[in-house]
Amino acid sequence: MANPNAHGAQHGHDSHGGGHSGSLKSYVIGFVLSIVLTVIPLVVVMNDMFSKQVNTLIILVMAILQFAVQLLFFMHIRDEEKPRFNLIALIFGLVIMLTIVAGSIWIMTYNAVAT
Amino acid sequence: MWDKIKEFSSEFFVTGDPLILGAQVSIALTLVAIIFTLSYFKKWRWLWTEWLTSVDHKKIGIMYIIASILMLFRGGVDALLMRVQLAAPELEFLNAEHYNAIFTTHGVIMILFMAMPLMFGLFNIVVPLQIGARDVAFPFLNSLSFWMFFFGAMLFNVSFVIGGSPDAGWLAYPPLSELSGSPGVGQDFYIWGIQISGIGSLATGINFVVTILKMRAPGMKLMKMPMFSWSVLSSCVTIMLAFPILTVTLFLLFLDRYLGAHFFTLDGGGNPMMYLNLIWMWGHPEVYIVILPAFGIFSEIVATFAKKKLFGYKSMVFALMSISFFSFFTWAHHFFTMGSGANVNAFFAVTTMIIAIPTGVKVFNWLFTMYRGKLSFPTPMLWTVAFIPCFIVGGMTGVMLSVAPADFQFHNSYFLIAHFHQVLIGGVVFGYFAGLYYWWPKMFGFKLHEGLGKWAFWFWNIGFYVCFMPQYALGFMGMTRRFNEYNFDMGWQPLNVVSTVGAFLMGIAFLFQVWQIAHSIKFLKMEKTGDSWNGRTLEWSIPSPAPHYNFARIPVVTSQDDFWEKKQRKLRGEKDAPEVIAAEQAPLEPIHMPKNSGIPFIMSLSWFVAGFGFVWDWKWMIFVGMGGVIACMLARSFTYDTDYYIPVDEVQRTEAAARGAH
Amino acid sequence: MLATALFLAMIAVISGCSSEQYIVLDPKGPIGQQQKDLIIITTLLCAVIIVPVLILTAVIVMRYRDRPGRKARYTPDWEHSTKLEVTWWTIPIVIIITLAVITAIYTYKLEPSKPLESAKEPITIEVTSLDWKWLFTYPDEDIATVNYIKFPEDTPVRFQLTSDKAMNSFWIPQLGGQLYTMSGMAMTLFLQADEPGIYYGSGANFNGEDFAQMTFDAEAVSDEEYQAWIQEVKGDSPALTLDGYEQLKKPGRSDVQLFSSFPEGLFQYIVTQYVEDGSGGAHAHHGQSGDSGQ
Amino acid sequence: MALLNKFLSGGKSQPLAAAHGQGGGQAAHGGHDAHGHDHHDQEGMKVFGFWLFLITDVILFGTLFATFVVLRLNTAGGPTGAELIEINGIIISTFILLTSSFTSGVALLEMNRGNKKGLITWLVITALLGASFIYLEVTEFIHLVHEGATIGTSAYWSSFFTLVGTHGLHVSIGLVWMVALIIQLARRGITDVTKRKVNVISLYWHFLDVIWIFVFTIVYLMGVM
Ligand code: HEA
Ligand code: HEA
Ligand SMILES: [Cu+2]
Repeated sequence: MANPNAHGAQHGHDSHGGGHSGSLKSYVIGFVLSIVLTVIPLVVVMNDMFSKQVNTLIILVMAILQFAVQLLFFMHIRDEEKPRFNLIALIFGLVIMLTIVAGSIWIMTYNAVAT
Repeated sequence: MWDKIKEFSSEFFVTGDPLILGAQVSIALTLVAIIFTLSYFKKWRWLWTEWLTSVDHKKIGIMYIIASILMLFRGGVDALLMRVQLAAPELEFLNAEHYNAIFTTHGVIMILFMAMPLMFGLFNIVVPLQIGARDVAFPFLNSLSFWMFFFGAMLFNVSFVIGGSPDAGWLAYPPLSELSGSPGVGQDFYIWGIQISGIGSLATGINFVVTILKMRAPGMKLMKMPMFSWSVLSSCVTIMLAFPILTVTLFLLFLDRYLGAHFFTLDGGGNPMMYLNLIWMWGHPEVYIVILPAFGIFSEIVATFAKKKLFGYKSMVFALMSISFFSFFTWAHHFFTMGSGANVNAFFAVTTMIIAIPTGVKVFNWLFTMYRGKLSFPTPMLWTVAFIPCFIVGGMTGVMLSVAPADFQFHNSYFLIAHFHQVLIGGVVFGYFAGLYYWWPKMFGFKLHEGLGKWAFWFWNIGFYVCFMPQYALGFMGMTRRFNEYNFDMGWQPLNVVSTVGAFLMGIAFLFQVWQIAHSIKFLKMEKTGDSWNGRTLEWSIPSPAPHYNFARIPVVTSQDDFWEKKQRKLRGEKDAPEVIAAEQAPLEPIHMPKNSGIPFIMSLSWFVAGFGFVWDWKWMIFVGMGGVIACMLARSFTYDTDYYIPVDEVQRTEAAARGAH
Repeated sequence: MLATALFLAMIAVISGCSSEQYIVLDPKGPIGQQQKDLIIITTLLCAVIIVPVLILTAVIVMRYRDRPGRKARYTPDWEHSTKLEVTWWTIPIVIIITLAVITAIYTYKLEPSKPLESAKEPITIEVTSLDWKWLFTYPDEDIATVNYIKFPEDTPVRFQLTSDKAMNSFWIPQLGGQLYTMSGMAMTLFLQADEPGIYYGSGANFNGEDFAQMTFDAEAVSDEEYQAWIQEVKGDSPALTLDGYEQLKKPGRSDVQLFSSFPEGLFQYIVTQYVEDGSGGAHAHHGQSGDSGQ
Repeated sequence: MALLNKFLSGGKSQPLAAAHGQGGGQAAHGGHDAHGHDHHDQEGMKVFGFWLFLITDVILFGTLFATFVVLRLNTAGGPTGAELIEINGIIISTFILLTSSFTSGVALLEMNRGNKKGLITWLVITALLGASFIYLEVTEFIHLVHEGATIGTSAYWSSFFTLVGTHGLHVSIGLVWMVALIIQLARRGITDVTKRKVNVISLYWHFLDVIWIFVFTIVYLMGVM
């Protein structure tokens, strides 16, 4: 490797997966948001604010938003160049992951053991 | 003291059976022979530096292929033993215990230690050459994958002579596979053997996805990529998403057995059906993982030997990708009879059938590639042409199985056995054989003897139909799988005898292949050209066997079937595009290559040690093994000196030698 | 080609069907009958496309061989035809849609826990798969059998399935398809025999060493014979005690056995034996299959 | 030398590179000039490979979550989660991990500014936060075991310990790795290779944070609800 840094400077776009870019501002925003999104479900659950279903829904939505915050502000998924292989892979993975969870729940409701 | 040793060894070694004694003796003899030969010819060093530590994808590919052929032999012998027993159960050739162990190891070995490594072998040999790259994305990881597979497979195989083989079926349903049902260590060998090799497979999946997406030669857009590489991509994406499920499932079973957890146990609230659900979420995609590359191979071969462009390229790509996608939505068709209700069954029946559509499209596209082509029939093409009828009939019986209410009658019967052997042998084995014959000259620089190859081909084919067609009928006669003996009133024997005859025909076919290889080596005739079949894709543009660095200059690609088009242009006297010429005439440069490394071998060996320790619950051994693994990881992390350059003059010399043969 | 010929030969052998050995295709009950119909319909539907493809393969391979004096066309660069591709996306889609509709209809129709239409009240037989034998208990008649069942013809039989140990699958091919027997769960399977006869039954899911010994006879007889048999069993056979059950449970094969009675609630006990708080709400969790079993 | 070469040939193949940017690494650099920068591409490729590894980890955790959700009611008459879990400690752990995700981001910013000292400092802070998370988790587990909930207690606890423990194991591996990385940074400074390694570990760290959010929501919050 003759001169790695020179190359690094020349091709600033090599951050295919990841967190090269981003500014302090975006990190701080992300951090604040993630705190808020953690406090909301806590408050909701600790005070038993709504019915069980509504509570569950709220905390799940908060978790998903939290995930989005991490992706956008910390993992910089937006900054990826085309073709967005990272994003495509992520979406595909999430779809399969959801299938695993939802499919298991669906199938296994009919085959629960006596408890 | 002596008693203790005796007691231990009677548990440790499988004893008291002539079959196994024979195996132990022959394994010991083989080992001695290997060690002797290597020492006598002073080849230890060569073995270590040239092969065991190699990170060269071509060598790794060859090692995969050798291992898988050995495993084909082992799995095949298992099959023949089963067939003997089933032809004449009254002879009690195998007792129940042995029979159960043998179909279990047959299934595991054939799918995980034969089909998978054969597939990885072909990936390794072909993909970098086909996309114009110098190696895979992560050569070190690639070597690690191979050794993880290898030591995993060894750990599994060792159970035959040490401790006892697993005998709970190839997917080891609990509670049978729990401690309550299988108290022996066989099941632990199963878990660790598959787990270790599974991690290797997962890594290979990631490696090839990155290789294909990021390392194509300039100009090779995705939609110009050869179909085999596409099929590898779809297969590897499926591996990436399916294998973690296997890892977790086996891990949970391990926790049940080792730490007394209650995931799938009878008591403590465990639910064995959750295991079925999880294992098939991996198991179903797995069968498509192995068939998709075969589809890719057929696509390459059909186009080459029809001397015609692959018909419907875009449809083919779309079909591949949709098969890998849909393969994740069909798993419940393996347990329609679990009683999950009509909604579940109807949903999964329909998703299963959907796969017939893209698969059918592929079949039609192959047929129309041949249509108006100019077909010649060397062995690779023979296998391809034999594949089509075999596979579509197997696919059709698959669709019959997917009709959920009908599956209540087919499930676990020989109809099912016939279905999956038809797609696995007619699809996967025929496909990989086709690929092996096709790319053999690229690997070794010479073709395999055609005449003997044709004998093998016909024996395999006829043997296949004689063996498995009667099994459909046996299914309709109510014969269930995994029976080691049966009631003679049922009238199953005649067809079973026929089936066994067929199995032996396939055995003979295998012997022909061994002979074929030996013969071709003995009367070695090296090819003068790198382009053995008048090929269409980049791998044929370089010498055979490919030089260490593959491409002296990375080619620039302008079209699908780039090499073929180039040859056509030459015939027509046209000129290549300027960027192609520029790339070809650019001065040679030092080539950047990864250095060999012993870490993958040592790390996988450490996994083997740790796995063995877990199997016997020897804490010190687990400790040593895991320590080794961690040490290897850290050693790797601190290694910065991982690559080197091949100087220009060496490249020049190699090229001259290879091209000089023209 | 070879494959085609063999395949057709196979169909011929099977559809010849004069032989009674093809028990799946020789059903003696409504469920088995419908499943057979379904098998035939779906086979034909698939064959409609597969057989032409087989023929097409043979024709193309023969016609476009590269041989001296060949007249067939050669178009090396012809690689696409929208019309053709649309055709072969469409045909399979149409067939699969048809198949899917038929399958869905039959799936609901043949849902195993769905009671059969009949003028007669169903009888109940509780089935427990053990290592390596079948235990059948008749809750209404209070008798029990091992590896053998008898029941009246023309009467729906409600099988309640469970397992004490590894899972298995309960299958009497001539009456209808199988269903898993699973510990901690009670599944319901309705079957019926339309005529008297002795039907082969087996365990279809591997459960260990002597798995192959888990075959049994299922005999359908007239009402009178059935009643007489019950009385006979009640008269001459020993009783199955809880101890006796523990003995029976031990791994091993067994001959046919008959018992004049069995501990009350044995089946419920087997299903709920791992429930710690003992309230035994086993069935409540099993959705449709369990509910109909109450 | 290599650099010069690159400029010379780079000029020629520029339009080509633009035309098929999707060829990935090599294509974007005018191909045949391998010297020097396939090494460089290697780093980008490794980050991509690592990203794919994270996707496989998503599936891995998805499977564990599926198992947990399916088995969550199977306590076999033993203690339930709601009875034994002390949510306060968990809340603290959650905020610790959230903060560490942020600090690992700051470390990355320092690296991009070329500030080696800042980078190491923030990595150390991140590692300390991670270590305290693990400490709290271990204390929690010990507490649970004392209360009579082990991995062998019931299906519920088996899946609880496996899911939470697997996350903990990931964090622990991350810690060892981070320490190894800090040593390398101290020795070698910020190079292409160490840069990639920091990028990768910060991705990993954010990812573990995401997983934890779901553990927190599904195992703990929904458990005590
Ligand atoms: C390479 C391996 C492979 C492949 C490719 C397939 C392909 C298919 N399989 Fe198979 N299968 C196995 C390996 C494979 N299978 C194994 C190993 C098992 C058993 C494991 C065990 O239990 O141990 C199994 C079991 C199995 C079952 C479970 C049965 C049971 O346990 O009761 C089912 C049920 O739906 C099924 C269905 C299918 C279908 C619908 C396809 C389809 O993908 C087939 C599609 C192809 C075609 C249909 C042919 C070409 C198409 C046309 C020419 C177009 C037109 C056709 C129509 C419209 C019909 N398979
Ligand atoms: C890729 C996968 C693959 C392949 C290639 C095969 C190949 C073969 N299989 Fe296998 N099979 C499975 C995957 C596969 N199988 C699986 C997954 C199962 C389910 C396991 C389970 O239920 O758990 C199964 C189960 C299975 C059964 C059912 C057992 C049972 O349920 O009781 C049978 C029975 O006939 C069988 C037969 C065969 C035969 C005859 C071959 C032949 O093709 C083999 C060809 C033979 C050779 C290649 C032999 C080479 C050896 C020699 C030449 C030595 C010469 C020595 C002498 C002549 C003595 N297989
Ligand atoms: Cu399947």
